[in-house]
Amino acid sequence: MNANNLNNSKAQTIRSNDDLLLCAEREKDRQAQYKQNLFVCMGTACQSCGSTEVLKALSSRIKDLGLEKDYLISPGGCQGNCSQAPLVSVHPQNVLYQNISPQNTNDIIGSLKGSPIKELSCDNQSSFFARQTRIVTEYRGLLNPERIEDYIAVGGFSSLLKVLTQMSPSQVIQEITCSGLRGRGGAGYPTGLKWSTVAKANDSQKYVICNADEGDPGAFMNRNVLEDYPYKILEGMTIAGYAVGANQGYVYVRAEYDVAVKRVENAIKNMQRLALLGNSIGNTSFNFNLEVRVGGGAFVCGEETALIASIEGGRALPSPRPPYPAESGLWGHPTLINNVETYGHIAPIIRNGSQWFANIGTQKSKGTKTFALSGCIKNTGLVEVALGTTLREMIFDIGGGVPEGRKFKAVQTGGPAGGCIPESQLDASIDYESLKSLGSFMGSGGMIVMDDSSCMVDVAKYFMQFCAAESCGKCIPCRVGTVHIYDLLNKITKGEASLEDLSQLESLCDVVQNTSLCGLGQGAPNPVLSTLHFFKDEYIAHIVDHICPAGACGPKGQDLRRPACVL
Amino acid sequence: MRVVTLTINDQLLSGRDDETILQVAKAHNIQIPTLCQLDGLSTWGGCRLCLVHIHGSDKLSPACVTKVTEGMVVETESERLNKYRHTIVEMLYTEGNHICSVCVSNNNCELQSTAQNLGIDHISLPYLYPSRTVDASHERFVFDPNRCILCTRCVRVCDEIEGAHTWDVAGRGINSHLITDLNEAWGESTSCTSCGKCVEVCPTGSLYEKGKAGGEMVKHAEFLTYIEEMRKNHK
Amino acid sequence: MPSSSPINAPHSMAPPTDDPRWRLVDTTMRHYGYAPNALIETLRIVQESFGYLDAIAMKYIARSLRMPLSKVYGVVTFYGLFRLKPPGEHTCTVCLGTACYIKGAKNLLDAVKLCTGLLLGQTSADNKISLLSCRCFGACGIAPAAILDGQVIGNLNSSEMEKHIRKWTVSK
Amino acid sequence: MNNKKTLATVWLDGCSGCHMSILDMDERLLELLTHVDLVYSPLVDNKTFPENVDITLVEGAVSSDEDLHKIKMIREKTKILVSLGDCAVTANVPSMRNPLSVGAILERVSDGSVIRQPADVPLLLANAQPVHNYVKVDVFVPGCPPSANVIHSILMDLLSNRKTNINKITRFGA
Repeated sequence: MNANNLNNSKAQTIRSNDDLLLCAEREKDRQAQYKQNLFVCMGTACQSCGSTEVLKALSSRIKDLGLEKDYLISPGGCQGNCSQAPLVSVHPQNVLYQNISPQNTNDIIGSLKGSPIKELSCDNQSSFFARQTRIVTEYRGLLNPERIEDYIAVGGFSSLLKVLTQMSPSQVIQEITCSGLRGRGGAGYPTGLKWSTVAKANDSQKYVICNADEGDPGAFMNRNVLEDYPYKILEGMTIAGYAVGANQGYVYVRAEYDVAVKRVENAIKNMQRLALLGNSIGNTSFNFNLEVRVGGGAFVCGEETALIASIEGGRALPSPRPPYPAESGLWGHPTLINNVETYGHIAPIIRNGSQWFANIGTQKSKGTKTFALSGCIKNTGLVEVALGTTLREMIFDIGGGVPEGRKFKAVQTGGPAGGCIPESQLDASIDYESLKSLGSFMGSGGMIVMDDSSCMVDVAKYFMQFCAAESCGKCIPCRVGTVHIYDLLNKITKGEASLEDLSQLESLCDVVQNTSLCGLGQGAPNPVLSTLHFFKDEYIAHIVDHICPAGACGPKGQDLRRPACVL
Repeated sequence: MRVVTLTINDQLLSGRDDETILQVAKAHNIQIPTLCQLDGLSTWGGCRLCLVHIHGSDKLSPACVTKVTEGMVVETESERLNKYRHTIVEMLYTEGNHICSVCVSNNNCELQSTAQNLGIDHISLPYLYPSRTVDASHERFVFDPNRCILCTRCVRVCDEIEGAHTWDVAGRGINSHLITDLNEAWGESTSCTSCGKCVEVCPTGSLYEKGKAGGEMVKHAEFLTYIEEMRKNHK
Repeated sequence: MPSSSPINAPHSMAPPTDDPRWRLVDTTMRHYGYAPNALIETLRIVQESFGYLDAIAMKYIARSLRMPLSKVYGVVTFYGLFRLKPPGEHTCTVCLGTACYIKGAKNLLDAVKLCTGLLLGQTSADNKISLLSCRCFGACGIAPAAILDGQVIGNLNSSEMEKHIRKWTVSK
Repeated sequence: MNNKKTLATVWLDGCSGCHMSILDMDERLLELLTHVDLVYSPLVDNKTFPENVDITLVEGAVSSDEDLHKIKMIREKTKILVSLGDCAVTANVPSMRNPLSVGAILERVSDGSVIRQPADVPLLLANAQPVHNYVKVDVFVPGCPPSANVIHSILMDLLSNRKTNINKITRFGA
């Protein structure tokens, strides 16, 4: 608002790499005019802790003091350490202030000329930050997600122009294949292979879809990434469109993510304005357009065939595969569906080369993955780590461990299709294969830490209730089986179940897992199976001794069958 | 289109590569249980009874949608499959209120005969006893949701053959239920042509003709293939 | 009269009332070329404008998009977003995501129940308060969280929740 | 010393149709009685259920506290427990009340004019349930009622330790 000067004057289109470099230089010049740039985090956690007021207070105070030419106050993206919200970062001073309220405004402004305020600053060299490797969340918190120029100034869209002018579609796919990138939605299907299947499909009409229907309870990575790096995702999608031969893309976002929807819509407009979307992008024959589709709140939409049904305007019912969307997807045309984060990796891979990417991570799981750390852990928030990091490093070094002298019990990964991993397995590395071998799942990246006050039967029941409520109802095992499994778990938590019920529970899990139509039903028994595997003693305690050892299903040590005290 | 050879239950068979395992099996008198599938209607793939083993795949495949390929080896029966089919049919019995003895389709019901063929003599899962209201507002037909297994044959026949799309499924998960128009009484429906096709294709006693008493409702689902054939010939 | 109601011209159909909000609905459908895939977006716009979806709105959309009534109803009842009844004057949406659950979202629901007697999904008889839940809105970092009249509030406990709700029950 | 096996039949919440079907065995009853002693049944005058019964046929669903008490006691005293007929096997017609609450049912039948729960009437359970939901059942014989032929063949098989393929001869609702 205060910087509508000549640098930002006429909107120009970007048709070549020179145009792009010019735009980047102008933006850098603009930012360099300021002595300090202040970014106020506008993530969900910070906003709910009052960052909007902080932004207002800082802006108006700067104005009152007539310092608009010296200091730029911008809304910024999420810094990651949400437990210290609201956060303000200052550059190039390189300070991160935590737990800021409008009362701190004067102090912060006063310190801009001198040295940072120790008491308010957060150690941005701590292992929470130092242990992370950032690709998708590069320039964390330092980009104004509303402005396309901010992204261009840090090299944005150079990958798009590079592929359009220097690479053939098959070279792009080759590069992605060589990088070893695998789908970040959870299942880990090789991205290059998916792209080449769609590219090979013989159809003049193809589509690219970004799955941003992040439905796992306890996962907010996609929300964050879309809110903060919309341009990076859209650049990835556009490159994908070029590689597979599509001219239309859809970003399917959950309705609950209203900020993400607005940011992506704004980003599409800005890209269109600069001719980075539309016809003849980069003066080539490549045409590509993007639209946002807002989901109606159904977890099953994470399943690609259901998501397609939803974009087509119907009930989001999955359909049996084959045919896969790559052959027959949206309106019967070949369709590429990738997760938000998968697209977030594309531009960096093109920019830095597949070898650079393949050097990060493990043998089979390359690159980085974002995780949402939450639950009973000190540093809740969003982190990005190289695959192969161990769970222990994640929870104790980055997450800071379990607070208040409580004891770590389990970490839940993979959402409703995932599992609970106990202390004894914490040295396992975070990658697709190792999590699967532990009966869990990479999933989209939710990581919920539980301490000894959580009951594992209760947790399993929670997930089963979720799956039963989110089952689309099309296939019988998922529609009815999840209800029976929930009822059995409920019976166990009330201390009323028998050992026969336990074997019926196991048998039902087998049926639902192996006969359900889609991933929702097939994965639904996982939380039960993994807790049965690692925490069977808790099930036995509920059934044989009729007590809940954690004290979550009823007062600790008390017979669960005893009716609650009626006053 | 090509002719392929494959093995089903140790029998060497041939079929066209645009046919499904179910079609080839049926043509060779190999029974695979189904409830949602019906010749002449689009494939639904929701009942999961026709799951079969295909050698070389860890996952079970629905015979109704899986196309045959050259050299494919299929097993349609095993202890494991039987357990799964058994449990799925039990699930259907617990989901609704199926009282065979007083049902109009007693003795003419596909759910009942499937259970019998699978050797089900009791239901070990707990019944859910939902509370559902019968819609007898239509002048000729009755819809009893207690007996509905959500195979969606009625929805598909109404949409695909009659072209009225009076029926659809509302809600989701265990709360899924059939509706006519905007969940209005069937008798008030503005789109229903009273053609009765939904009644004919219903595998249970959920849709039936008024005035039929216990065991009197006999369905004729096979008429569909005839209609389909006639339409093709007209084209 | 007969000339003005051509059966094949649903696009020129007049909105149910002259309420200006229908114009926005029409614009949305036009933007999609009255194609069937406009359904969910159109329903969303109606709900945003009117607060809920009634039979009149559903019929109007169905006719405009040339779509079966039962299909519209099926879609409306499939997605958690859509409401068939008007919401209360105030809404409290408790997040039931995993992080919130682990951190005691159940207690928040109990707190609302204690002050209002409302169970999940209910609206009070005076139409003042609706108690809703949602599956994770991504505020796991500040769990347990709730959305009170559109504002996300994190790190809640029962007594704070009670305070918020009491504000609604006493204020006129 | 009598080495005949002992047979009992009980009637819980059912219409007695299954017992009628037993009687429909007609002259085969006489033959049956050369193999078994009928030690307890609504058809014979014995007020207490004896110990160590070889085979007990149960008709009817478990609907009241009295039914529940009875079936638990019978299970303890029986070697082979047979759920006879759909009411015992599936709860059948008695279960049609289950979607309603007990209160609503009593209100309706008493029309508000008599005491809702007279002291000498057994207390209704929340649901009418199949026998196997409460006790272990060894043999299930669906049918409403199973025909005399079916009952006869099951009994003869049980007496000679043959396994019956039940689904070949009967089914739900038969």
